[in-house]
Amino acid sequence: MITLTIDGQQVEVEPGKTILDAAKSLGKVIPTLCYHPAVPAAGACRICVVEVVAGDRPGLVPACAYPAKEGMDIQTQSDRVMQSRRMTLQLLLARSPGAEVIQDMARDHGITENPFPERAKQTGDKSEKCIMCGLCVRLCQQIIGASAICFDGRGPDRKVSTPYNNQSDVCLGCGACAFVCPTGAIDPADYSPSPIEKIPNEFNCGLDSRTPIHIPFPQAVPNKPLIDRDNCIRFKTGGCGACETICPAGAINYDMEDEFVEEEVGAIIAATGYEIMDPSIYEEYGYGRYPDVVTSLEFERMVSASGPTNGELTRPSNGEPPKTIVFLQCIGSRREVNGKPYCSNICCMYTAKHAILYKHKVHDGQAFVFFMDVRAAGKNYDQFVRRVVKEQIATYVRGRVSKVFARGDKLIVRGADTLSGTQVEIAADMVVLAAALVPSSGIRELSQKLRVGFDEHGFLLEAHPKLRPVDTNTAGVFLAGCCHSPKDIPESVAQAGAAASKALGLVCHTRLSREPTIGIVDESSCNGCFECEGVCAYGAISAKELKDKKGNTLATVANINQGLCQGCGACAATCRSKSIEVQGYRDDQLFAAINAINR
Amino acid sequence: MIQKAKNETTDPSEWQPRIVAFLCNWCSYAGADLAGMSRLAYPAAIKIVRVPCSGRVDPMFVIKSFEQGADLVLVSGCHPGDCHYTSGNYHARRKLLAFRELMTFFGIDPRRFKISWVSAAEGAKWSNLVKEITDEVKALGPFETYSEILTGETGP
Amino acid sequence: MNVNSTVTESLQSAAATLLSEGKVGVVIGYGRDAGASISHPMFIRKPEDAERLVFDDCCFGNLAVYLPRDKVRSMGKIGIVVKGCDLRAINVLLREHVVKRDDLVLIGVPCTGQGDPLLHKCSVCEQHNPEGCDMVVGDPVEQPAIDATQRYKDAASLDDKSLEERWAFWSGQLSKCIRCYACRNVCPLCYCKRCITEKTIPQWIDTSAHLRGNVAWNVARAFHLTGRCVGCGECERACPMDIPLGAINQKMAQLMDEWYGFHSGLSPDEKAPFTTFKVDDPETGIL
Amino acid sequence: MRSTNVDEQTLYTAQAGWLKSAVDILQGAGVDVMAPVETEPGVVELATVKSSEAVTLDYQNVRLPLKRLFFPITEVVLEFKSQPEGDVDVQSEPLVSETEVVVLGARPCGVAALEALDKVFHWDYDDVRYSARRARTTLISFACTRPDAQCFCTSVGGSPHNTTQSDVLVYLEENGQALMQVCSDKGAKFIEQLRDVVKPAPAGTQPPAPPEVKEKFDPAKAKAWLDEHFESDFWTEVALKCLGCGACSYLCPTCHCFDIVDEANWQAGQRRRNWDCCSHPMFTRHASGHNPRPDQASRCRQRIMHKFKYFPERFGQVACVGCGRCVRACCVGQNLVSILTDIESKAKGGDKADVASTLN
Amino acid sequence: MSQALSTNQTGTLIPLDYMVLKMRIVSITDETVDTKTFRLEFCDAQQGEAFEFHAGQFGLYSVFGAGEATFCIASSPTETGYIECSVKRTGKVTNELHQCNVGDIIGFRGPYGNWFPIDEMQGKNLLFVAGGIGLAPLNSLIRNCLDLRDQFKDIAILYGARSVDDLVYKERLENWQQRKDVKTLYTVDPGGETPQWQGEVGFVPTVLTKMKPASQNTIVVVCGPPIMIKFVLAALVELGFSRASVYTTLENRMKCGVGKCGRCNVGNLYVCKDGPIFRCSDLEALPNEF
Ligand SMILES: Cc1cc2nc3c(=O)[nH]c(=O)nc-3n(C[C@H](O)[C@H](O)[C@H](O)COP(=O)(O)OP(=O)(O)OC[C@H]3O[C@@H](n4cnc5c(N)ncnc54)[C@H](O)[C@@H]3O)c2cc1C
Ligand SMILES: Cc1cc2nc3c(=O)[nH]c(=O)nc-3n(C[C@H](O)[C@H](O)[C@H](O)COP(=O)(O)OP(=O)(O)OC[C@H]3O[C@@H](n4cnc5c(N)ncnc54)[C@H](O)[C@@H]3O)c2cc1C
Ligand code: SF4
Ligand code: SF4
Ligand code: SF4
Ligand code: SF4
Ligand code: SF4
Ligand code: SF4
Repeated sequence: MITLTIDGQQVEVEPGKTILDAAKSLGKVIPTLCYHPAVPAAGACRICVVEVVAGDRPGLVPACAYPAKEGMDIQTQSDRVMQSRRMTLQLLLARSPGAEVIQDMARDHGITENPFPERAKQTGDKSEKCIMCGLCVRLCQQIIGASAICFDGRGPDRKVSTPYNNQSDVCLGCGACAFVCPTGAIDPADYSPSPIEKIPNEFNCGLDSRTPIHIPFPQAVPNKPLIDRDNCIRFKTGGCGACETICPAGAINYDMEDEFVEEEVGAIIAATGYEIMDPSIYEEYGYGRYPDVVTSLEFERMVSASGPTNGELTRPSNGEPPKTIVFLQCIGSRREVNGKPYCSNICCMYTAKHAILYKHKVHDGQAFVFFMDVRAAGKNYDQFVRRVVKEQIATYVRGRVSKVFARGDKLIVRGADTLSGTQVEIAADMVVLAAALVPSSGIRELSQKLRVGFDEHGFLLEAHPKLRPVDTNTAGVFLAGCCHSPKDIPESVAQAGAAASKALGLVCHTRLSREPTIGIVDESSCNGCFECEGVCAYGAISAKELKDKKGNTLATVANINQGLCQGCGACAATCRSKSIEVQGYRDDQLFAAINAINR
Repeated sequence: MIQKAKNETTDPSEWQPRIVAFLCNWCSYAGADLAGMSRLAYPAAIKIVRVPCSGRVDPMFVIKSFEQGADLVLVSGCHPGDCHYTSGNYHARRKLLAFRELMTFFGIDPRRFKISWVSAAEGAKWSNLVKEITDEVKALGPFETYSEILTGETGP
Repeated sequence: MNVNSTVTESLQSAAATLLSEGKVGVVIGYGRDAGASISHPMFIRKPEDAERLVFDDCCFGNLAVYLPRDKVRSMGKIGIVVKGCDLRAINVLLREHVVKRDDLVLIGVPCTGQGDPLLHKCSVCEQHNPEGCDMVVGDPVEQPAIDATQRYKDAASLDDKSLEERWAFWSGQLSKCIRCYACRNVCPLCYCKRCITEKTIPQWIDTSAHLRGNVAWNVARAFHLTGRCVGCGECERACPMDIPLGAINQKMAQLMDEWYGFHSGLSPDEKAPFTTFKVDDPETGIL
Repeated sequence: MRSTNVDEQTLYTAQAGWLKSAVDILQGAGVDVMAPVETEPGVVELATVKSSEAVTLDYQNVRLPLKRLFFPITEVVLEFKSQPEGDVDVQSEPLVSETEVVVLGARPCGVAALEALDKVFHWDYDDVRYSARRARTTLISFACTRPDAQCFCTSVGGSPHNTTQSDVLVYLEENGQALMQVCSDKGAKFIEQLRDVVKPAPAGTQPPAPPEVKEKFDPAKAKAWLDEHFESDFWTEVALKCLGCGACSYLCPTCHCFDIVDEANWQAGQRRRNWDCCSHPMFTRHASGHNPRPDQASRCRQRIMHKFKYFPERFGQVACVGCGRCVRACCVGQNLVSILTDIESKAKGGDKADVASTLN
Repeated sequence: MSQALSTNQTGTLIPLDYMVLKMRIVSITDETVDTKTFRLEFCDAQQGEAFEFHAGQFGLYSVFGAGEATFCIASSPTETGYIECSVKRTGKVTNELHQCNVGDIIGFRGPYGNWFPIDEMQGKNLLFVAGGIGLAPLNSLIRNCLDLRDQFKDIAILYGARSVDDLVYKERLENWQQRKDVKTLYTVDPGGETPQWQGEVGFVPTVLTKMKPASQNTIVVVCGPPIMIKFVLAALVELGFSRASVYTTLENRMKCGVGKCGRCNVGNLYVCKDGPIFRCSDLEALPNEF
């Protein structure tokens, strides 16, 4: 371990660490530009200089590249340091007048004027942002391994470019250069032969993008990053590995494979939730055509502090705050033709919530809500909606919107107010569509796997709507949340609790009891043809070997898992040798019933 | 000989057919129940055998019913897609339709064997259906083909 | 009788080799008794007996019927002489887990048809050359193009009749049935350990040979073979009362073909029509 | 051979057209006449006829054995019906009708088979239905003219001209005439009824020589081997190709095993007697699952043993008349004659030491 | 060959039309989970008076609509006015019979078959060995012999069952045990005993060997499952008994009961007529098909 002092504070670091590392571990901020933890430091921009007061070679050194040494005494804010930084900044300002970071930094360092005014003219050219730190070039060569970019030209003409200034065959279009560039001066689209595709951030409804390595969403469990192999350079070319270099915990392991985890379980709870339907099928609302028409879920993200705009509500078209907003309820819900005939249950409530959130963000904005009728059944729900109306947080208009179209930069929402019987037209900045809830995609496959039924809309079926709302007809499979029907969080949580306790009730016993309506195989006559297996909707039938005392297999016969069998009798009807009887509906019992008709 | 119980009154127009109906527990039986609860009258000629699922019905039940003197057999289950057991009625559909073709091929009148889908909510459909098929079988009259061979007197 | 001497010779040597190399414990093939009118099943267990195998145009039997038998299985791995059509029965047996492919050595025989005149199944046979066998003896034969409408002609000629005429026909035919169950025992697919006729609690089918019992039996038999019967024609050939059982099987095969595009026994991997379904299966005639 | 030693006194000649007259006369007398009828192409069965036109004389033998007339494929033995208060009415109706039956054109082998059946149905218990049917029936056999390759009556003590159990044996002649040999009182009565068309045969008349049926084995020699070989691999070999179907037994004129079953609905039913056969595995299976004849080998053995050893021991005759039906019926070519010739050559210690393999 | 015991071949023809006598169930006793004893009275009292049989004979009992089944008459010929049969539930008819109630009417045909050689047993020691439901036919004989106790010398009964629950006629077993003039030995298979069980534990043949019965002047009657009979016989031979002094009963399937249907045919014998009682020495001569 090496002990050194920074601004009077002692710190211990491992050998090989830089002064910057040491300062970081003390929580001290040393400004950097050309430094990126993933890229070997070059100390090129010299913004990170610190003063070595005592040590082998006192003087100014770049903190990012200078190794920490035993007994060093370092000042990060000394006059000498500040002077040097200011000088550096002034030079950078002159070199790269368009770089906002530099401007900001300069301002922070008390530089109010550009000392080299002749170069201060901004032309908007990207090269005016570049500070020639070469971080991108080092990254592309040393980390990505592509060497797609390099410095070209000399003196004032020096710039980052590709060999021969052409589009580069070797550029992967990964965008890492842009990612590390301290000034935003580089646009990989200039070099890449193929379009640079941003990776849409799923959690934010694709409203912003994310990196290949990312934490899926803020409350993810476990709250850990994952690598999206399809987009990761490491997996695409074998290069990069930046994340591994910087991960202090050494947690990155590229050899990890997706695993199929097989668990034997006593119960399964289906809680696969919902998606919202794509409202672009309704052309009249203009979703997909006008960027300012968004879905409720997108809106939810826009106003979220962890969202793409960090909670700032802006119009996607021009970044301005929407001064007039219109919420349309029942988009696709309660619509018999070309829609979902059911009520999505939660839209009334969240729209009211959205109106409030909107008012929080845009105090002087005006909100309108088009609704069919407000369904606010639930504890305190009606009061909540009434507050929104009463406090004029939003103007509720009862009626359907017939068309949304653009006029200038406004969206005209034309609809009917059925209460007053008038046509209304609102010029809005933003339109939010409360689209219908649908079961998550893949629900059919899932229902087949779990062997539970689904209704015509794909929501999983409960065993009984009143008496067994959490169970399914497949023993041991329970339902929670929106996979069963649209519902809000409290309802989902309540159902989840019920499902969990049902599941626990199952697994806490070593023996299960159930109604005796189950299939029983007559092993002496079963042929082992397994035609019955084919018709069992519950996968209750499997093979069983009958052995003699010596362990020789005498026959393979059907075996019915008594926990899974639901007693439908399809197997009994299919078995030719009549080797299955369903208790309670045995053949002789049914024959007796048939016999009785002759009375 | 194996006898048909005497239920024929002296007046042939009063002849009551015997109809055996295999109803799945969850849809058709509940539908018939609903018809009852809703006081929707339907002919009493129908004798219901409750089965868990239309998929439980082995086509040989139909033959058995004819052997016991049925003039018409009905199998009714949940509408496709609605099976309580997810797919029992799909299996039933394949088997029962093929069975009806087989009967027809032998010259056994297919009008004597009906298949229907009646849901738990379709009390009215049930009551109409029973009326219709009862009228139809009344028009057809007693199932001669089977009542002739019931005695077991024919043979090589 | 028309012995195909080239096939017979290669068959004999193939069987002898299999036996002497210990690859099989028995070869089931056809042999010929002096004065017999058909070539009958023969079980060869010693290489030197292989010379008694023949292949001619009277090899009617479907030898697959012996595969489920304990006695035969106890002889070891089974070599079995199969014509293209017999293979279909084996495919069904494989599908229904009655036999394992590893326990069989299939000795395929190209066949231009059996019987003089040709059996019906042979006149519409599209499997003159067996496929998927472990070995084929004899040269491939020419496969004539088949007129598919011929396939179901017996059923079709009855279908053309009125309901009453059909009942008159079938009640006449079925009242002949003496309930010997030869049709069942000869069928390679009627391998049930306990046939439905033997189930007494409850009694599914009256065992008496009166028309009531005979209709129930023949309906059950036909239905149990629907989607399974491979049309080998053995049941009809075995019936001592000459009941045209083939027409019934044809009718059901035709239905499976028309409704589900299904032909039984073409591969061991298919799913029997009654063990699967499609959501949009035909459903005309349901109220 | 029983038929060769003919007493001239019993011979009659019938003129052409006698068959028509016979049918008419018998009909007139209220007798049910059964005769060979071509029921479907190539198939001849005994059936009730109203006139001689329906009768065919062009047949080798009838498909179903004669036994069915006395011991039907299925017959009601009891009828029962529940009565109020839990009582049951049991009737042994319907008894056999008393109408006389004359069978014209049974084959001698089939008729001879009745000798064996008579013994079974009429030892210390007398099966009343069988006996009643036997009593009311007159059997007019037509001498066999067309034995085929499967026939072997001569090997089991019969002949194409066997008169055993026949009431009259008729030798048909080309020109429509016939020579008739009276074998019983019933036969004499028949001849008497036909007196207008039948005359005593001129002195010196001899029945024609029977067509040749090769003697293929000697049942006595076979029995000698059977006596010693209950346990033998031979049975396994014989049984290999046997499918265990009942075709051979059902068609056999001497096989007589039966089953008794009840068929009923909730209030009434019948007890029936149905043909059954020892090849079926369930035939002997016990409730415990134990089966005294557990495999096809023991069942095939039973069939041979019963016909050629047990029956002779118990009833003094072979239970086979050599009609060849079983051979014709078998779809896997199981051949009773080959089995017995093999047994015989084994008995002789012949070179067919490995008989087994010639059979399957 | 075999010296059949047939005692009823009278030479007179008895007409057979399969008619049954109607009998009413007057009591039902549960013996084990699957065995019940039925006491039956003739509906027609005159038939009852005329009815005679010998121990060891059987009848065909019918449940109308289900069919006929064979059971031996389990009561003693000395008891009149009724007969008893003990029936194990195994199939169609026995199943239906088990569902019958007191008062129901069933059909009966019989008695058929030969009987135990009770004349030959006079003045001899008797040893009865039974297993499981095999006590049913022996029950008739034992009751018969006990009713005529002074005609015989020592009487010993060895009875075994798989478990205590499988013992039939529990009350009667106790009665016999109380008697001074009968030696009784009851056993259950190892593992079948209960804590209260006072009797032996072990398989019947083993217990028999331990029991060391004297072979002189003794007639043995064995009834039970085929496997038990086989080993009991071996044990008896070991103990010096001659096979000719051992009798047993066979239970081949039968339908007619009178030597026609062919089912019970073993060699040239019919179990229904030449049996069901056989001398073990005679069985040796028969094909092993029982
Ligand atoms: C715009 C909007 C605003 C809302 N606001 C509110 C509100 O303010 N208050 C409120 O109470 N409710 C609100 N809701 C409703 C709320 O979102 C739902 O009630 C809740 O999310 C339902 O929870 P869930 O667990 O059923 O489903 P989800 O939250 O959808 O969770 C389902 C999970 O299952 C996963 N999954 C899907 N398929 C599979 C599969 N095959 N295998 C494994 N995992 C799978 C999904 O990825 C997802 O993580 C709002 C809904 C919307 C659309
Ligand atoms: C002489 C004799 C005395 C008998 N005494 C008794 C007795 O006292 N108590 C008793 O419980 N049983 C006795 N049995 C056995 C009894 O006859 C059968 O258990 C009974 O017939 C079965 O009839 P089921 O209709 O219930 O069976 P089924 O439904 O006909 O058959 C069920 C099973 O039983 C078999 N079976 C049918 N008949 C017989 C039979 N006769 N013997 C053995 N298995 C058969 C069948 O093959 C089948 O496997 C006796 C049998 C004989 C021959
Ligand atoms: S129970 Fe029936 S259908 Fe299932 S494997 Fe056994 S024989 Fe086949
Ligand atoms: S009864 Fe239905 S659920 Fe049970 S095993 Fe049979 S097919 Fe499966
Ligand atoms: S083979 Fe013919 S006679 Fe025999 S059971 Fe079958 S259909 Fe009937
Ligand atoms: S044709 Fe007959 S014997 Fe052949 S598979 Fe079909 S049903 Fe079986
Ligand atoms: S008819 Fe049906 S039950 Fe009988 S053996 Fe054939 S498949 Fe099995
Ligand atoms: S065993 Fe064969 S040849 Fe002999 S009588 Fe019977 S059917 Fe005819």
